[in-house]
Amino acid sequence: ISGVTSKDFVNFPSAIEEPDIPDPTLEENKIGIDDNVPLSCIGMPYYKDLLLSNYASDLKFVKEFARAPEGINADLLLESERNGGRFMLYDKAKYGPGNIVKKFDIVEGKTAIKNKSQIPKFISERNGNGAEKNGTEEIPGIASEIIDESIFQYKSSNSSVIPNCYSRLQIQYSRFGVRDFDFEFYNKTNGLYCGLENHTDNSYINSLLQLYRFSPVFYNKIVKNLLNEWLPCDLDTILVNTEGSSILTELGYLFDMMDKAKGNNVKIYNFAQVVTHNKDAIAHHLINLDEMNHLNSLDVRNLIISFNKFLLSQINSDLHVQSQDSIEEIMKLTYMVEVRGNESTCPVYDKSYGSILSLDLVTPPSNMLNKMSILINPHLNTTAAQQPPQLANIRRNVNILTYLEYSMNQVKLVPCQQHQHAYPHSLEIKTTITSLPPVLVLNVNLSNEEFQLINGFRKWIIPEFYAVNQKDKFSFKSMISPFDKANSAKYDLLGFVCEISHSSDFALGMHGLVTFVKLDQWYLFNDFLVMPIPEEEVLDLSSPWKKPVVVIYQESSIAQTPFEYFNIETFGKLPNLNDSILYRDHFAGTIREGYKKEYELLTKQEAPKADTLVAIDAEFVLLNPELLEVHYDGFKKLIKPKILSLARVSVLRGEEETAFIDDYVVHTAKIHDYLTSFSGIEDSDLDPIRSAKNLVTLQTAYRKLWLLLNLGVVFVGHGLYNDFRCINLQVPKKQIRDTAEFYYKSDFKRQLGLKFLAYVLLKEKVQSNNHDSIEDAYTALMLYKKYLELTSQGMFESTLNF
Amino acid sequence: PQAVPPPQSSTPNPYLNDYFHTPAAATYPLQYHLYAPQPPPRLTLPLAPHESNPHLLFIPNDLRETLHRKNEATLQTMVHSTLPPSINQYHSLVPIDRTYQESKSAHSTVLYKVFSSLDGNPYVMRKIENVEPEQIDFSKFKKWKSVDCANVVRCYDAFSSLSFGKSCLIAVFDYYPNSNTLAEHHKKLGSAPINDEILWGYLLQLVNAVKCLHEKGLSGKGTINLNKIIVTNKDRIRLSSGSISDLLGDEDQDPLDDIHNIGKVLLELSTLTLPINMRSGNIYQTLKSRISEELIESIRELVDADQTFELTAFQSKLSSQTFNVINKLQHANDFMEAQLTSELENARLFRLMTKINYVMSSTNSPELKIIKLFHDHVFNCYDERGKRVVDLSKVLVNLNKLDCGIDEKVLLVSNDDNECIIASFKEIRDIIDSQFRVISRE
Amino acid sequence: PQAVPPPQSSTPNPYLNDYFHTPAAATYPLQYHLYAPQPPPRLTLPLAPHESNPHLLFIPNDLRETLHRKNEATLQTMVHSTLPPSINQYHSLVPIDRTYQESKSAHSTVLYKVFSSLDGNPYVMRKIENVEPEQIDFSKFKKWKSVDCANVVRCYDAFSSLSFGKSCLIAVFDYYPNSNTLAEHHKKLGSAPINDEILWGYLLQLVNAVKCLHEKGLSGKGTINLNKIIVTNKDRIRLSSGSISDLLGDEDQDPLDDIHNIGKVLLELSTLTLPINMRSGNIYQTLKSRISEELIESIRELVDADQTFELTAFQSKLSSQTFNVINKLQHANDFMEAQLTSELENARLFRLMTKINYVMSSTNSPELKIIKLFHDHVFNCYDERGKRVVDLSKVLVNLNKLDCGIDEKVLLVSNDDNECIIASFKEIRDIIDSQFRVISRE
Repeated sequence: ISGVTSKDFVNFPSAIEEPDIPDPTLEENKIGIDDNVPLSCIGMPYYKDLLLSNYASDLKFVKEFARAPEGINADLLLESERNGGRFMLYDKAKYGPGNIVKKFDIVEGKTAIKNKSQIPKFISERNGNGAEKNGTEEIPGIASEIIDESIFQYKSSNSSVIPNCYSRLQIQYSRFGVRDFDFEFYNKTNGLYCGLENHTDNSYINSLLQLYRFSPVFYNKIVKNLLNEWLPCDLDTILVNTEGSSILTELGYLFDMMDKAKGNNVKIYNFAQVVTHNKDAIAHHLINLDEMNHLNSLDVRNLIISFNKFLLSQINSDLHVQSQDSIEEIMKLTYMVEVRGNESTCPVYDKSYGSILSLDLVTPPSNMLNKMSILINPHLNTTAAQQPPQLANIRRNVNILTYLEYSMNQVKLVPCQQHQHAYPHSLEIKTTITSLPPVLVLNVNLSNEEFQLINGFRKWIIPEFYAVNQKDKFSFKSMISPFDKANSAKYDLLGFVCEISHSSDFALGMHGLVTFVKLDQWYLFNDFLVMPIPEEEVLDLSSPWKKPVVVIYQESSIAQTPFEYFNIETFGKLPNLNDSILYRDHFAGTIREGYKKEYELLTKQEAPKADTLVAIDAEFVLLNPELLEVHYDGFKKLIKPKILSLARVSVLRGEEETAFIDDYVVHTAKIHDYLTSFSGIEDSDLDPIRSAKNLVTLQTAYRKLWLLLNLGVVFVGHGLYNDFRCINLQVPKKQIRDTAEFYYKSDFKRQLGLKFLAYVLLKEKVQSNNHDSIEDAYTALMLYKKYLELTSQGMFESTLNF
Repeated sequence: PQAVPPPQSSTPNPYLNDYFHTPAAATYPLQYHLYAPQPPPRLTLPLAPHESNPHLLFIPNDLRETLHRKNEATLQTMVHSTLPPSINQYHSLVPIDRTYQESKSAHSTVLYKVFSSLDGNPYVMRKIENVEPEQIDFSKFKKWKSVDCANVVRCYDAFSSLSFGKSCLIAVFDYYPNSNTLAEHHKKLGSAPINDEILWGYLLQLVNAVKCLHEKGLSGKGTINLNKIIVTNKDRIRLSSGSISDLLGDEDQDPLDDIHNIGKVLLELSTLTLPINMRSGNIYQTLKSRISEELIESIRELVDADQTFELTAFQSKLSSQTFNVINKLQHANDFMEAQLTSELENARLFRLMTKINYVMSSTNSPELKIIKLFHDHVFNCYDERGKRVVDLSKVLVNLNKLDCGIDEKVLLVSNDDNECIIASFKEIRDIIDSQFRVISRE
Repeated sequence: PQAVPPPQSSTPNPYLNDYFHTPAAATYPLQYHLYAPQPPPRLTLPLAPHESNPHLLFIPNDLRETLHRKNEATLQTMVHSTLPPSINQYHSLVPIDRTYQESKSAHSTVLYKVFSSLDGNPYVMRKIENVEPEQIDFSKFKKWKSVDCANVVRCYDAFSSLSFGKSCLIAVFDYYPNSNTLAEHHKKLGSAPINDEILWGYLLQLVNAVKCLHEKGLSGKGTINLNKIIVTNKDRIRLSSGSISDLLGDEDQDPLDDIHNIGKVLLELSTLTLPINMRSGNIYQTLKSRISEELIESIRELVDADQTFELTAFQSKLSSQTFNVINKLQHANDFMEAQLTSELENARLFRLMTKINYVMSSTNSPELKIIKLFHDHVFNCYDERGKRVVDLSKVLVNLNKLDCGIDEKVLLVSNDDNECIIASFKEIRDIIDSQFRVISRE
């Protein structure tokens, strides 16, 4: 018989006689918890009700494994390790209440940063008429979203939760390309101030740029330099500086574009490229091509501060070289260093002077913090006679001025090793800032722990202060008496770059940079999200995830200086304007023998002015292909768009229809694809040595367009949005006539090709092969003129429908 | 370690002996639907793929209920029985209701469920009345006993007995609780569906049975008909009472008859798919509207089999269907294994929770604190709006991780948010284990 | 001592209820949902891992341990991971150790266990490095996705990703915990036995796999080799990574190659039964000492298959072995189901304990007191000798009575013996139930 053999068995049970009284606790009746018996060895009594073990059938919950694991905050883990894994105090303010189950979001993508509130809208998905959206309305289609969960939320219910407005944003690319992305949705300035796109190389710079852009004296100095011409183009320069440009120049162009863009989004592409190729920037490790994905909190702050110093120093040297100017007069702090032995017999004494363009803040020692606090508010603790004042309470009154004062008067002791001496002693090194500039740039170069101190202060950044000059030494006060007024200067806070940490300080790739700027009111700039924000939120630094990094104060007297924006009416007549490049050749490298010149330079009689019509077309080569992720069901996700580079630009006179610009742009970097069948550009065309075309530096080509733009010229072309975007030029709508827009059938939702239009409307058989930008510009010009002709005859609509 | 805890573990069920089974058991049938009622699908809230509800986490109700009823059937006893208390080592006779019994032979058969005192397992005892010992032919019985076929009910024992008064033949088979015959399953109950897939399954199972028998030189004789083939599990049939015919010394039969009978069984079942008025005439033709031609052809071949028929050749033709069945069986196996895994885990987790509850009800000690915090972590959570969270999936997974003692760390925060500790599941489990040991040795 | 057979006694045990000697105890016998002896097949005691028993084909030697370990493998997490936290909807990547990886192709493959945030299920993610989006051919993937064969690991998703830095191809399959390749199973581990029956089982499973693939116009390509076929359950194999070859745009292959490869796999495995020094020369001859001639012939036919080879004809020849496998699969299913019959109460008990624990962790309130007293009664009581009572049967008795909410009363005494209250299980149950409702609907 096959069966389980049993160790013990009885024959069969006899009828049970009257049993002895069994002891309920007798061992043989007991079952151990882990004994190998089925749990159904004990039966159920008869039941006529629903069992208690039932749960409501409508009870539902998320499958636990569908949730991404939350992980434990790295700071807590570290603390636990230091503590030997024992019980520790829990900081509810920092980590949030315990035992909370977070709302479930389906995990998407590689970043674990919450992006539930970031719902990028596509213009193509807007309901029908592109209706107006007010600031915080519900997002259509997401009915359950309530107002304070929008992307513009700046205050959350819980101090440990970062408000949505600081989220790291992502541009999403629909099948219509980046133009379809609804940047407008994210700009709440009513078209006043522009946002900057991220997901480009070095986009971390955005934050600092927005800060400087709003300092009028800084802005004016930078853009003023654009009036000069600085177009290095000799071969040696080109090999290290392909663009033939400079940090100063590119910053100038960028500032100008940021003004012209009004509320539209701007790319920092050209500026970022020049940074990437700058050997000093490379040496200082300022190039970041992966959205700071591998940086922790301290790394991020160090990066932006290093860049700040690089930027100021580079701009200064560029100003010297290009226009014999400098930023020192607006930004320089002078200092004095005194070295003396602190022992009477030590003969060491030295005094030297120097200057810096930005000041690093240091944390004062704690006794000074206490002392300062009492001085700031001497009446704080007098009432509490019973209790001695708490150190914490005292400290809460400390603000940035204490740090500033200490940082400007530092004393360091180092061991003296200068000479043979009987007794070891120290050298006292005293560094004192002796003058303050109108634009005071402060680098908050503190460690993570030092920032924790700042979290405890009630109000660390203050909106204004007075710097009182006391005999080569400065003291800072929030208020002054009339007595001090004579030798004091009032400073107003312009704004600051702030680091936002979305996870523990040690986590990589979880930290972003935003900017707060005080204009007519305070604004937050988070890449392409720009919105007003109340001052009390700006200045609230009590949360550990918010760390100011670069702070700028300006002297009140110059803070209201008007911005010297370029405008069409006055540009052409500006006294220092050098627009000679429009009227001459300026080739990169050597003069090319026997090149075919397909254009004729402008003459002075032809000086472009407002409303002068020109036709333009550009060709591009592919520097970097787009980075895609593809899915088996056909879905494609664009991770990084392709990077095109201007290779050739042709501009035609509107009246005479002849070319006056036909520039090929020199390239020394590796080109991924010349796109010859589209661009007509051959391999050697852009090579500084081998090219047989009229090769110029990128800045040369750009400057010509920039001049035309500022002179008020009207550009005619086909599909100009993409062209100007790649060139990095912000052209106001009224200066564009785009034949692709005119000849647009909305029910096809598709733009019609140039060649097709030419064939149909102009009855021209265009050459079927390579593009030629002169020809294309010409064709666009013809189409435009045809358009004017048809509209004047009232026949445009009918022709289009045919 | 035991793979399967044998039913008669060394630890007896202490309460079985202490209760008596009143007629109450018979007069108050259990209302199974109260156990874990589930609303019908059309009234059930739809779930997103990432969501679950209490029913989905555990063994499906219908499977559980079926098995419950089988257990109940197995445990059924008769009180105040007039039957002999035992026959040889078989005791606790309970008649199995088989209303379909056709008494074709001269002998009437009665079926009982019995238990063996040798191994404590249930068996079916077939009693064929009015058989004298000398009439019994045991010559083929050992062969019958050795048939190990999933589609033939196995036999174990055969003897004559006087326990009922007059001499009768007793044969002992495996007991399949709550099984019924094909006739009952498809005809009388009326609801079990018949389609191509099921018929192919039956065909293959019957062929398998007959193959096994013929290999041993045995034949199915009268057992291949709708009243003798039993349905023991879902879509699973077996030949019952196979050895009886030989024991009773019935004439040998042409093995071909087995083949014909298979065909007839299938034909009869196929015919049930037709409305009553159409069940005559050229059946094969009419059936084309209900089942596949391939199946009809196979049935025909079986019914009309002659001397040229070769079982192996016939089997070969079914190869495509055969592999379908192999596929299905493997899938079914995987399904059962998954259910079993889940329920075995539930047992472990129940024991773990029992230990935790023992430990937590102890007087306070420092180790207790961490266990209480873990308990809060699992059972005392809130959502972001302050509402208490009831999440069975979270409980299951966390206790599972605790039971396995994985290295993953978990942050435990006290209720007042003042203190916290980071510990791995392994550490917490070790603490529970050691605390429990302390308690059990107290 | 008997586990199961209930006695015929009709005398109630007056001492059952600890505190009340009323006949009440007698009216609530705990006789429902008891486990019963398992239905057949009943097996001999489990074997050591390296032993093999033909009766146990497809049935693991140590079922509960195996299932528990599989569960544990699924729960594994990585503590300090440098891997991306998620890739599309798949998160919690844990590398699966597959030391056998042969990088024949230019691309190296890495395997991860992941969970899907869409449906909460575990999957295997195969990452093939250095594959650009344009190099991927998705044209056959939907077909691969639709393959529903018990011997082919199912695929669900395929896409390119940049999450690891450089572009790679990712394909998502079903996850079989603790599976290993045939190579690892039989060669490197060295312990898994090889014999006729196992080889026939493999052969049939591979033929089943190839049949399913060819029916869809797909072919196995490089997956039919010892390093790609995985053993997922006892004696159960599946083709893994089937769709990869097509995704990478590898050349189409003659379906006949699949046949050859099956033969080669079996030949290689058979050769392992020979001592190393005998593994060359006329293998087919030498193998006759180890495996049956029929098997050798079949292997040979596969290896030497030419254009005249017809899979269906070949399948037909295997019919005898096929039915053997069908037999064994049915046995295995019965066995699994039988195991399940003694685990039916686990889910209920787990749910009950969970509910009680949810209620217990609430903040204190007057109703709670009685629940705490009941909890103490079950988990925190002492015998007359002052020894803590730790007894699963007591727990189960009380929980079962509580679950049913019977009228039987129980005396609850507070720990300091100052207060006591008499309540029925029904009353206690109602309090717990309403308290839980408050919690879940807060």
